[in-house]
Amino acid sequence: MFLIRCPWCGERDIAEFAHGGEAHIARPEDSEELPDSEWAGYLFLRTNPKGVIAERWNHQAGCRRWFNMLRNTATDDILAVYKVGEPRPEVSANLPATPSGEAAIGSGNDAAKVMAPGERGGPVA
Amino acid sequence: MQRYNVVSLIREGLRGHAGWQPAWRFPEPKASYDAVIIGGGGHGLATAYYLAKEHGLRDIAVIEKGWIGGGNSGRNTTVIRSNYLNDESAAIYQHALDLWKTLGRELDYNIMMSHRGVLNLAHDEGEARQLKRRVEANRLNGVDSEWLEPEDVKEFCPPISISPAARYPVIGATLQRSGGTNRHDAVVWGYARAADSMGVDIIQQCEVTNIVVEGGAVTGVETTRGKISTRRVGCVTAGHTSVIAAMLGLKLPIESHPLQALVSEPVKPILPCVVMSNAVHVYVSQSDKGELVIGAGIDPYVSYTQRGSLDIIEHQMAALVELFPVFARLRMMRQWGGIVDVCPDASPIISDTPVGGFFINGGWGTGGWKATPASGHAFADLVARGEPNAIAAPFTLERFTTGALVAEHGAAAVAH
Amino acid sequence: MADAPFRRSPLFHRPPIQGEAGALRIEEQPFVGKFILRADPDAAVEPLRAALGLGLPFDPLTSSALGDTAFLWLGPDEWMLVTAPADAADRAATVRRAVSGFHHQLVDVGDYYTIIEVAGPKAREALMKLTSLDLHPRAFTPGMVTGSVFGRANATIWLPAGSAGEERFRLLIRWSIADYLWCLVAHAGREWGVPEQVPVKGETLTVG
Amino acid sequence: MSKHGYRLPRGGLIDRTRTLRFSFGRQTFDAHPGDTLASALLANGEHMVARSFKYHRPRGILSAGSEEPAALVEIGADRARSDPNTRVTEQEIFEGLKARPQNCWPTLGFDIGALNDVIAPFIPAGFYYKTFKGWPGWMAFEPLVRRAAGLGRAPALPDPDRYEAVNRHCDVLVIGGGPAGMMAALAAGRAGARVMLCEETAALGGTLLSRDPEMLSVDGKAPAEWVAAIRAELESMPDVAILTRATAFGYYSHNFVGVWERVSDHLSPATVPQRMPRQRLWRVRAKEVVLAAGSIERPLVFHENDRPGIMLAGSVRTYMHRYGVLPGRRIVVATNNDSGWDAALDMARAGGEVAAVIDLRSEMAPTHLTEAARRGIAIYGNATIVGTEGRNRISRVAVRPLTRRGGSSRPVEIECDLLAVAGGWAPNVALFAQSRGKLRYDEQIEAFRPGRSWQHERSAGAANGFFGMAECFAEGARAGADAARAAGLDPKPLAIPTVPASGQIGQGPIRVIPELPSNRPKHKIRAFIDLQDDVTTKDLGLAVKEGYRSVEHAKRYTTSGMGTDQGKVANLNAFGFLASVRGEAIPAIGTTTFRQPYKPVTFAALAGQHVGDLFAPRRTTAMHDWHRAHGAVFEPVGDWLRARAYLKEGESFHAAVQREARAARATIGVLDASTLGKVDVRGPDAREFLNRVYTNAWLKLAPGKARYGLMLGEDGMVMDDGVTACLADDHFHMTTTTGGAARVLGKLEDYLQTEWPDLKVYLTSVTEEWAVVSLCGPECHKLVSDLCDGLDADPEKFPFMTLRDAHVGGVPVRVFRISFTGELSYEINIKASYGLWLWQQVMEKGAQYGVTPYGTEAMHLLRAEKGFIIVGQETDGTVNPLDLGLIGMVKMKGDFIGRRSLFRPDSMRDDRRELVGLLTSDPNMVLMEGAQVIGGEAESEPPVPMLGWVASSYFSPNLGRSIAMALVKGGRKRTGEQLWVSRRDGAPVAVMVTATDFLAAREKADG
Repeated sequence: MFLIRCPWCGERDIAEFAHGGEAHIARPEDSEELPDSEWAGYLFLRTNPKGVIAERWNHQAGCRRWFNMLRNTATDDILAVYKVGEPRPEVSANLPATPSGEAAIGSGNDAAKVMAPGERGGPVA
Repeated sequence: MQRYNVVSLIREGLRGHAGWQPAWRFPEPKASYDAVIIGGGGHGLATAYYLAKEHGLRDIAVIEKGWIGGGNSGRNTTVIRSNYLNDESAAIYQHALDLWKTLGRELDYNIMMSHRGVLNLAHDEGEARQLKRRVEANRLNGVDSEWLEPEDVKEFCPPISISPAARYPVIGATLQRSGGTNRHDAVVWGYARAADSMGVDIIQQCEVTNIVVEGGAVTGVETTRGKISTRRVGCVTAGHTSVIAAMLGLKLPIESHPLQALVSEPVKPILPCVVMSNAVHVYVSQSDKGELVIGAGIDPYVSYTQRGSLDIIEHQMAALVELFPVFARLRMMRQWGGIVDVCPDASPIISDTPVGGFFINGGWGTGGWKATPASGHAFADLVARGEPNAIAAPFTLERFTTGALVAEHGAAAVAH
Repeated sequence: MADAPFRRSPLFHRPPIQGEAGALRIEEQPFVGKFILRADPDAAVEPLRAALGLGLPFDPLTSSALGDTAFLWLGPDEWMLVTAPADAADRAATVRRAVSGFHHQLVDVGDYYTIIEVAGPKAREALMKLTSLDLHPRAFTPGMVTGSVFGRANATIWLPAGSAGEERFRLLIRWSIADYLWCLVAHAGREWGVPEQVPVKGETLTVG
Repeated sequence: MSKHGYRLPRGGLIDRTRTLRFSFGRQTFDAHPGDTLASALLANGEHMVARSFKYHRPRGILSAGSEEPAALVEIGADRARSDPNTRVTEQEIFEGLKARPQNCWPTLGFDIGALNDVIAPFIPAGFYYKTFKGWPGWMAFEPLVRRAAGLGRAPALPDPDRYEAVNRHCDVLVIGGGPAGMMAALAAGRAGARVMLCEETAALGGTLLSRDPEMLSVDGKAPAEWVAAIRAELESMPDVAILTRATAFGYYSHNFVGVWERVSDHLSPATVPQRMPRQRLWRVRAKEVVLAAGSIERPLVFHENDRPGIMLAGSVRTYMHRYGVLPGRRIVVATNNDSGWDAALDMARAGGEVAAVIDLRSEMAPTHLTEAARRGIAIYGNATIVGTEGRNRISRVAVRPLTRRGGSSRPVEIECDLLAVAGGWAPNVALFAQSRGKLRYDEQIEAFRPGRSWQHERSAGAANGFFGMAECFAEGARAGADAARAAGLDPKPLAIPTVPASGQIGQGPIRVIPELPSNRPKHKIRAFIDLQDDVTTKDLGLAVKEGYRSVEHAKRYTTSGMGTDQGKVANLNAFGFLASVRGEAIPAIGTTTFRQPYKPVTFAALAGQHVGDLFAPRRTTAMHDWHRAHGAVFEPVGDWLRARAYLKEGESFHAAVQREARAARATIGVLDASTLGKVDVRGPDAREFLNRVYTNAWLKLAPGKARYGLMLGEDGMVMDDGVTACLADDHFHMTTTTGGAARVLGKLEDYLQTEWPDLKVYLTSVTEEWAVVSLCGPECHKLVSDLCDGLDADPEKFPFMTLRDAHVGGVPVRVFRISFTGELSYEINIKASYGLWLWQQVMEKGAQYGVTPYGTEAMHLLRAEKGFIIVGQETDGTVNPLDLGLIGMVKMKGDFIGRRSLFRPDSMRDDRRELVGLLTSDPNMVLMEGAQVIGGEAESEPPVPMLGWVASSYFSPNLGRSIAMALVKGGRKRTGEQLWVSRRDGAPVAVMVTATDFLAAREKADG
């Protein structure tokens, strides 16, 4: 149950928001000249990363504004929220050790549930 | 392969079950294989099985990063049906249904295929119109499918409420009698055992970290257990399809969403069939153990955490209680999530790629389980011959460029 | 006689109800004047202050009020003007004059929304059964306004400032689902003795 | 003692002054307020209460809480209020409680299903995967298997009870009301934090209530007194909420926790106050969480360890001190740690005859040894249990040394009616694991404990692996203060309650043996791991042997830990045994996933108040009451209810639709069109904006004029349509479909905010501000003129596709002359609150013209006569404007949403499905909507090639024949061709392909 910070209204339950897919996919200006493959890219191709994704959300039940959010899809950790038009912030995230692997912690992976002998304890900084 | 039957059970029973063989080996990865299948789920193991059985390819490795069947295969609600709208879909899902019918015997492993019937409910005129259109198309495609009036729905599925006073009254339903459910683990294990017995190496706890490409073609894969050379790689990693493709710099028309499911405590038989409703977003069946197995819609965002939101479950339960008031006091015993790779047209991708020798079988979204045998069958054919057969052809990546999508949102709107 | 125009509010059929000892009181406030104003705040604030003696609330979730007239912040360039039923036309005209000089939008939504007033010592607790908003007195203070989800419906909740004595929450809800929300609030009040309210139903949905 | 059965003469927190009656099966028993069903049954000497899932073996009460794996019964007096699989250890007693055994036939004592136990050797783990494949096939066996499976029975009637969900935010959520949890709540509460304290049972206190008040004091008080005092202080804090009978069942992302409160399950349904719900779902969003859910005791794994009368030692203490019940008279205690000794001595003090203490360890605490010796308790150190006896209740235990010195030593047999086992305590880490924290295996306690936190939580007390009472107090205080600080408050240090030295003791050193040795051959040992699903060590061994080595595979293959208890007491033993057979360490093989919910939660509680009448809103218009009062049949359109037809007395739906459709072209028809989406579009760039969102051109539309517009998705497929009118140069009134209104506005706002922020345009929905009365028919301009003060609606003066402002009875209205039927038609918009009045005016003033209200069905029919499309009926997301023959609607110059997609190869195919008309040769034959169009008069063998499908089909009263529209491959080129429409029941129907405007065709024909 995400707790999302609307840039205007503050932290709200996910129930108030509508998801708008991957962010920073600009609608091609000169679609006329665009090859079919590139238009298909705009329509359909997505990075769908396991890691940090920039995504669009709309505070549908609140101020009805669209905004962008950085989230780690390997952990669902929300890393940043920023307004449309603002540049994508630099963030550091708890990323998977291997491309298809799981984040060291906070993932849904079944293998990552137990600390390896000698693994550092204590809460995540 | 050691035979499984009553006789062997009794024999082993008398000797303390000392004589059972391992269902599969735990081989070390070899330096090279004719073909490498990434992903030890139902689709991946089926692919390896048919490669070995029908294309004589025995030098195959199935690489699984965890334990076989631990992804969507072990998390889905095992609804089997083929009543899809488009000819292309009907072809592949019906092919699967035909294979399911005899798979248990073929694999010598009881997959508990139960043709108990699948109801798709209509709650308003628009839905009824769409479902009737599907029934008609199904009939002409040789897919068993019929339209039931509310009273017939009630007769086929007694616990359901057909009260006209309901917020979403049941005004009819389609029924596919040959549809039903089966046992997901058994399918995975059955395919694994059969493939292993034909020489396929099933390598668990081994994760692909990179795919080696030379001159535009695959030459091998790097794994957490060393490099493996091969000229053919089949990617069958469901939710992680985009992640593997990204190793090759490929972007796909896929987004990976959480899909949740849950089971109730086991109760004596009460639900004789599978019931699905798009309008209220819930689908339910009862397992052989007695648990009600319930699914709903996907969460709207991309996530690989195999977790979803509770509010999806709350809506799902409200919908279930609305349809089945007598289930209200039963209890949710266990909930979980999977990662479903969804395509824009709610149809799968079975395709070659710009990279020579690299093939993708994914994008099954919420409906992959029912297709498992046909998916493996068609994909094995693609991996073996390098080009799609008639069943796979409509599902290549090309369709997203030409626009020839196979739109199945109506038939696949609710997870199943 | 039938010829004379008559108005009906969406909750015409719902007389006020309350729980025991007024623990929770629910009542419709029909025909309150409501207008959506869209404009660039920087351009609009001064002309409006001059015209109405009432500033536009800049900060999210806030409202500004003068007597029965108030501006509710709905978004960075969106407000709701709320007025007493009788003043609606005048106030709207005043605002329209004030902002006529620049790009704006002023839309009458007086009948689009009605107001369900929820008051009484249990009001916050009851409303928390409908919304995931934090309505604790520390978190939701007089003067605050925001949109949220209430049950399965979107609505705007507003706690007018300085409503002397007890707090009267106002739910701005669309005409077509006002009856649903009314019954949902009533359900939340059941434990304090609010009578059960059943949504209007019984329509024939199936044709024999 | 016999007089009270097994009730102790004193002690316990029950109210001995009152006696309640309850029944179990056919028998009726006495109990006291404060009893659980379990303590009451035990007090009456009833150990065996259930049968296991697979072998139907007798099952007794193992534990005293929610971890109970086996003691499940069905409760409830009637067929609506019955609850299967209820744990007797949690159900509180009330007057008249009715409980029944389940999963047994004919009786609990004599159960046919127990035959499974006889053939147990032949039905090991996963046997069903190995058989039932061949003739006659699974479908033949499945019904038998299903009947044997399942536990209780679902209710037969709908649930009469009420439920609700409640949202809460707090600074600190404390889960668990034991010593640690209470201290945590106190620390946070005194710091002024908003605190929620959730306790699963009926009372705060936790382990404190399971201790002998004579032995344990807290700050010099009896534990119960101390608990009462702290509770009183907590209750005095305005921002502290205490929930009892409330289980935190799910820890979700971003510190969202689901709490399930049983508000009235402990009361007789007859006495539950009407106003109270049965259960509540608390949806808690906590800044910080303290996990203090205590620990769970594990059983020992030995041959025949599953008989009724074998209980967890810690639970026996709970029954003694919380409920005043000692569930045995002659007792043997088997332990692998110190806590078993404390239990044994407890029982002895309470008057139980403790025959022996069996300890797996050879090193035992001297204090225990001396005290036991003083009490004449036989002591077996470094010993094991090799077997037990007793059919429906344990009667004898066989003991021998663990390590045999010189040859076999004959086991010693000890008579007993209660065997208390103490296998060591495991921190209750379920919620910590759900929060996605990482577990750490601690060899000291041979169990998992919280390792690395992920969300904003911390564990305290036994849940954190600290079992001593003093430790728990200190841990709780620490965690509470820590949480309050993290939530931004400034907690002060708390005085830690003092307890006597005896209270300090935890479990001491522990010796875990995955499977205790027996005198029988290994494969003959039946040592149970999962008491509910009958999983033995043998089953787990078989799983590993057959290759199901991963814990997940082994779990699924044997179903260990997959019962209603989800393996709370079983899992750790299962992991330990798996690790031992795999020759690995437990942390190396890992654990299965701790899934939500911590324990089963009713569907109804999760559904909350959003069921029945409150399931979902139904949107209705201002004229709704009139429609209802005049025989309207409604149809749901999205959330709206729209009048579909108005049935007169004794009139059929079909007849009504025909009558309405006829009237709309003969005299005057009136339709409630209020539900159409309406958007106020304003700004200097409004025209440009419309030009980008519609397929057609908008730059030149003059004020006062209206135009039909088509909207696409970027994929080029038709998404919505509607008429948009120009009110002023920079001001437009847009309409959308009823179902598409929200989607369209959302999409347009999206484009404005994210793609075209440069455009100066504001959008505001006005859908429900306006009630819309749509008049249709050759005469209708007269009625419009009559209604509107000073408006001459004469078609000559009020041209098509224009609008006028006017008044009706002094009320301002906006009149559009537009048509969705091809007939002369006007739409009057009035403020919604006047809608009903206007409608009544129309009916009164229209009477002289024979005005007839018509519903959506007639509207659909009328537009079909004219060949107009309905988005969602003629379109299905795969249809573009060219397919609909609306090329005229597509501007050649300038971009618009979806334009590029119209030039993709597939959009340019010449065999795309195109919208055409279909006429059957038999004018009375009405095609079925959704029927498929084929190329021949006979259906070949499947698959039959399909050319398209029938989208709309009606009998048109105005044309006196049936009409249909269909999407057909290369359809327009086929105009004039004959095709066939297939039918389930009968030969394909011959149809003629025509244009879609049937009215125009008729007029042409008529010349």
